[in-house]
Amino acid sequence: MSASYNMMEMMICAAARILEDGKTVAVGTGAPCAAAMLAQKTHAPNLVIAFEAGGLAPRLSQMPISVGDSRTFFQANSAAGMAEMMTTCARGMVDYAFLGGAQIDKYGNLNSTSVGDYKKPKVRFPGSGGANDFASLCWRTLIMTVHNRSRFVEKVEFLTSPGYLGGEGEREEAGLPPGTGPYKIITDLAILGYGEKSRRMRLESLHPGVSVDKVRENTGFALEMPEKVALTPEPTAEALRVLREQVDPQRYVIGK
Amino acid sequence: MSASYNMMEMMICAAARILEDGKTVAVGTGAPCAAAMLAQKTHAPNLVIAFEAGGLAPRLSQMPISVGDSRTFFQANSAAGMAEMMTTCARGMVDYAFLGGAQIDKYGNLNSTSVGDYKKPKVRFPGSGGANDFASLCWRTLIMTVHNRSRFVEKVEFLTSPGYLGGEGEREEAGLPPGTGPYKIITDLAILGYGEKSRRMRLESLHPGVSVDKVRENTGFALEMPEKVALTPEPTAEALRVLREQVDPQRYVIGK
Amino acid sequence: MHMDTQENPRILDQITTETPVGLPQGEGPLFGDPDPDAARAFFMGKSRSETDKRMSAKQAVERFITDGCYLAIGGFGANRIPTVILHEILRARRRGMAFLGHTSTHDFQLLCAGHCLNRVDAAYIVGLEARGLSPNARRVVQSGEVELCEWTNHALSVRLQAAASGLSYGLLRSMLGTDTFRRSAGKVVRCPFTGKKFVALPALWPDVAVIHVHEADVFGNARIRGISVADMELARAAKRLIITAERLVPNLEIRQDPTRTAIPYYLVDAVVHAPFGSYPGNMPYEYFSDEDHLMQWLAAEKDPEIFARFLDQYIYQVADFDEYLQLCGGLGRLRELRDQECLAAD
Amino acid sequence: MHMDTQENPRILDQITTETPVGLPQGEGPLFGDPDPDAARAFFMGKSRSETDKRMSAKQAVERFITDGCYLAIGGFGANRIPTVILHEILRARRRGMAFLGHTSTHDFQLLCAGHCLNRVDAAYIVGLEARGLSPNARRVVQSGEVELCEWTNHALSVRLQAAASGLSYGLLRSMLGTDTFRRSAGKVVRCPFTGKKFVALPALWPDVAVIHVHEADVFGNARIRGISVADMELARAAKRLIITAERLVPNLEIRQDPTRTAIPYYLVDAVVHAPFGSYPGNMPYEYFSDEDHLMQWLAAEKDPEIFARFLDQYIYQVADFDEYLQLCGGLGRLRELRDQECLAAD
Repeated sequence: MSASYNMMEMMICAAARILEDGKTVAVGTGAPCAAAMLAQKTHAPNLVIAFEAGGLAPRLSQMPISVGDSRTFFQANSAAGMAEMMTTCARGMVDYAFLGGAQIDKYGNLNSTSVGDYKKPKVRFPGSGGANDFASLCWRTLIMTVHNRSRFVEKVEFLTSPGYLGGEGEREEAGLPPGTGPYKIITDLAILGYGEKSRRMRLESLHPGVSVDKVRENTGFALEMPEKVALTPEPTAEALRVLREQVDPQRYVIGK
Repeated sequence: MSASYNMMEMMICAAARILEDGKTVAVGTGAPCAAAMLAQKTHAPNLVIAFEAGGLAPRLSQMPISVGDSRTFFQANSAAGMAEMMTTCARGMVDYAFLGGAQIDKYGNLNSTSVGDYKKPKVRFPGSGGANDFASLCWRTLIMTVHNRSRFVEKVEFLTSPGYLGGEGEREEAGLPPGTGPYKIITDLAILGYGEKSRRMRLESLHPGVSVDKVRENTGFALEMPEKVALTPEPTAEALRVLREQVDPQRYVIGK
Repeated sequence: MHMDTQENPRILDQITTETPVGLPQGEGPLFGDPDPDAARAFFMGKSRSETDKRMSAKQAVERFITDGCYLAIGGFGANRIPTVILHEILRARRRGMAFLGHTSTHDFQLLCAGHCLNRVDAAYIVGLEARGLSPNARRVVQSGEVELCEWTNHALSVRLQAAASGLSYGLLRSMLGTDTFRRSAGKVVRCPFTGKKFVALPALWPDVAVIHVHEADVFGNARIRGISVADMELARAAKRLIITAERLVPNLEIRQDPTRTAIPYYLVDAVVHAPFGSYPGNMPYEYFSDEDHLMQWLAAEKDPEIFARFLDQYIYQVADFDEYLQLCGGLGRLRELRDQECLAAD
Repeated sequence: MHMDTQENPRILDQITTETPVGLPQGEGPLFGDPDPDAARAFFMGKSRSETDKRMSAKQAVERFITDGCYLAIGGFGANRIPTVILHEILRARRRGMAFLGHTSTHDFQLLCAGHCLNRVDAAYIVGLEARGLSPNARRVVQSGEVELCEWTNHALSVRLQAAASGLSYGLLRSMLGTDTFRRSAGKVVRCPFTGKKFVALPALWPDVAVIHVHEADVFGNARIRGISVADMELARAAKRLIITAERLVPNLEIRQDPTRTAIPYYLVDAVVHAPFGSYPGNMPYEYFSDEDHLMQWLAAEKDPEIFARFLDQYIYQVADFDEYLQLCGGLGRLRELRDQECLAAD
């Protein structure tokens, strides 16, 4: 890995590239928000950023601390409510959503609720919040996460937000809108997608200096492999400049 | 009948007396609105007037022409939407609603949709509008109408808005909220109510100078009779003064 | 689903209390498809970009309002209605449209005058509230020219709300037990928690809606002052949305008070700058209804021949809405209506 | 019903496509009665009069927030929350309450600090968004002290919306197929029009809600600037409603722009004049969150003994919220937070 950027910068730039111009993206705080802001300030000026508590298309001059703080609707086109945002997702008007979780499994299912016995958990996490809603209703869900065996597990201990559930057809069978589901995972090692039929997690590209073995070592289940593993492009100088100068000048997310 | 007031004034004053202080009433245009305004300006200063299109507690300085015109929310406490008003009724927060119709039957069911074959009607009226919603969801429905055989019919040709449907228990059986239903009818001849068990229309008081026979002649079904028929009180001088000077100075409703 | 059926076998043994067998259903026709996935497929392709959507009323009608489409009009009765677009629909001789008749008065009167409709979801039609009933609209409806399905005002707002929420149905606690229900396309269902009955109402996604507002920017972000009636739901349920606005404002003004945005731009397909666009209707805080002109309509409608000439004079032989305003008294009359509205209670 | 069964026998022969037999149900506990008629009976007796409802935070808690009641807090996370009331709840040593946990952060942190809760409808608890997780709230939840039922944020807003609409349930298209559903009290139903599956959610009528607003009059008419989150639904679903307001305004000001009334007075039981009442939270357009003080909370929570002293110092041995504000830096600190909020992007 080049010394000219750190891994968080790499991940944010990689995530930003996925977001197309003229699309809508629901984001949380931190790295996903930075990725959306970066995309907007580079190749996707018409990317519409939405926050679950009601802020739509704000002028993000500072990183929000909460998805409902006043920065999420600073000079926004609309400051409505949570139902407004979630029903906009339900109508099929939100293209991308960024999600996170303590665990992710091979079908992209996420656990952000608890580990251990549900009624007396070893660790309690916040729960769904709006994540299950986004994962159910937005067209494509994206994940940014560090890559290790405690996160990438064979089966999540609590299925908080739906990935492809048990595989092909299960989302539709459960009643979720067709054509939706997990799309990409951006980790500190690689970018991963999903097999079109199997709906199982699949390696797509390795970050510079990362081996397939290293990804396998850090994944708690067998990954599908493409015929040829690509190399994740490095951040461009321009992307890094915008990220550092305009998106996160305080280096809250990209680190100091 | 005394020459000192006309029948519309009599009806409006009688209707106003029914409305208690501190209650909510959903009104339309014309006489019901005048009755509510009169009550508010006399014995019921805390009567809350609501309009189905969204106006709540306006300062009614002029008679509305439409239940959605700007007078219905002039200096109101709230100018929201139709769903806001109707769901307020559904939550049990609206005590009275005034309704009308081309036909009313012995159970207080109303027809404001059509006469003759439904698909090619002899006369088409507007339909429910919000009337069915009010009749279903407000605690007590009130009617002001002229009294004749073409209006007071054995069975309405189209049941637009629910009275007691087919009698005792039928509202509840249909799924309507318990404790709701028709309450009083103020006509140009009398005030009528409903038998507590039979749910059938029942004479309560005769306007001055009107006989029981006259009411029977103008009613297309057998009315229940109380043990003793009361006399509708005449409008007080004060009520007439307020009605003429403050409620309807242009005499739109009470006539010229 | 794997988790529920395999890991929790007890779930299969339970039966919810929702037992629709034998519950009443309406007999009315269902105009339009309540499938939220068909709607989602449409909305997936709808632009989310901030582009300048200004066009004339004529262009908006040509581009978005087609023969046979399902049309919905915002506002209530003759209040805050986009008359400016309705006249263009008549001039464009649109035919065979379906219509959302939720307290429609002058809008319905106009569309009946143009014989534009053949299907109507009716809550309130042919009436003009305190002004009486439209003789021509009654002739049209009584002739059987238009197929009807009955609803209530609240039912139609719930149908729009269901669509706006991405659902295929919504719930209502009125209509039960009446002919209004019987002639609707609703179905009685039971609550799985309480066993209580409600009417299930099919979601309604109009092909195109037209909403008149006080202010909009060129992208379509719009503000409404006073009652919003069912326009919040309608704007979100409609596949295409035409905004007609008394005034255009800069986007920055919208952004400086985003709480006031009633309709966000991404719902909007066309922005028509239309001062006095609701005339002869009432535009709250702007101008009162022209009761004299509305009475002329009522009088003219009594005789079909006189009415045909009236329509020629005021609509068909008129180039655009500005010319209509001029015919009706122009700026002088509009100033009077403005005074009537804005000095109301002083 | 006479009309449907006698006059239209064909209706009885039809079976709707709504067939809930064998559909999944959640296993979670249901806190509260979704019966709209029980709620209607309550609301029938609620005052509709314009009376002066001002009282202190202490009085509002004493009068309306009881041991064991179902409590809901407006705002989102640490944004626009009524901290002023939450502190009084702790000082009043309320116990055994149920709580609506829709993205609750500092509010949940406070109620866990006071051990006030034993039942929680959880969508987002124990977390503090970008600030981390509350060690004490986690201890409380992980100990089993609180019984949980799982939901999503949208699910809770739909449950409130159902109650606000006088229904016993609402519909949702998320949660399907997940453990979030399995640990909820929802039930899968099918649409009678399309056969599609939705989650039926029981209506939620909190016993009491507290919502912090920008402006209110003494009757309770209230305005909110910026996002309303789920407060429109919550205000209408709650049986009792306490409004805490940055500023009181004359009723005439409300009446001069009734479009801006988010919460009409008849929903409201108490009005508490509480400038900076959301501190250390963020009040949009007024003051930013006090991140330093929120970090003090996080640090103190790590050690239960230190945390007990921290609570004594900042809450239990404090007379009222003004004294707390003073302890946290008083007007000087508040002025900084105000600058941080209002000069944000300049």
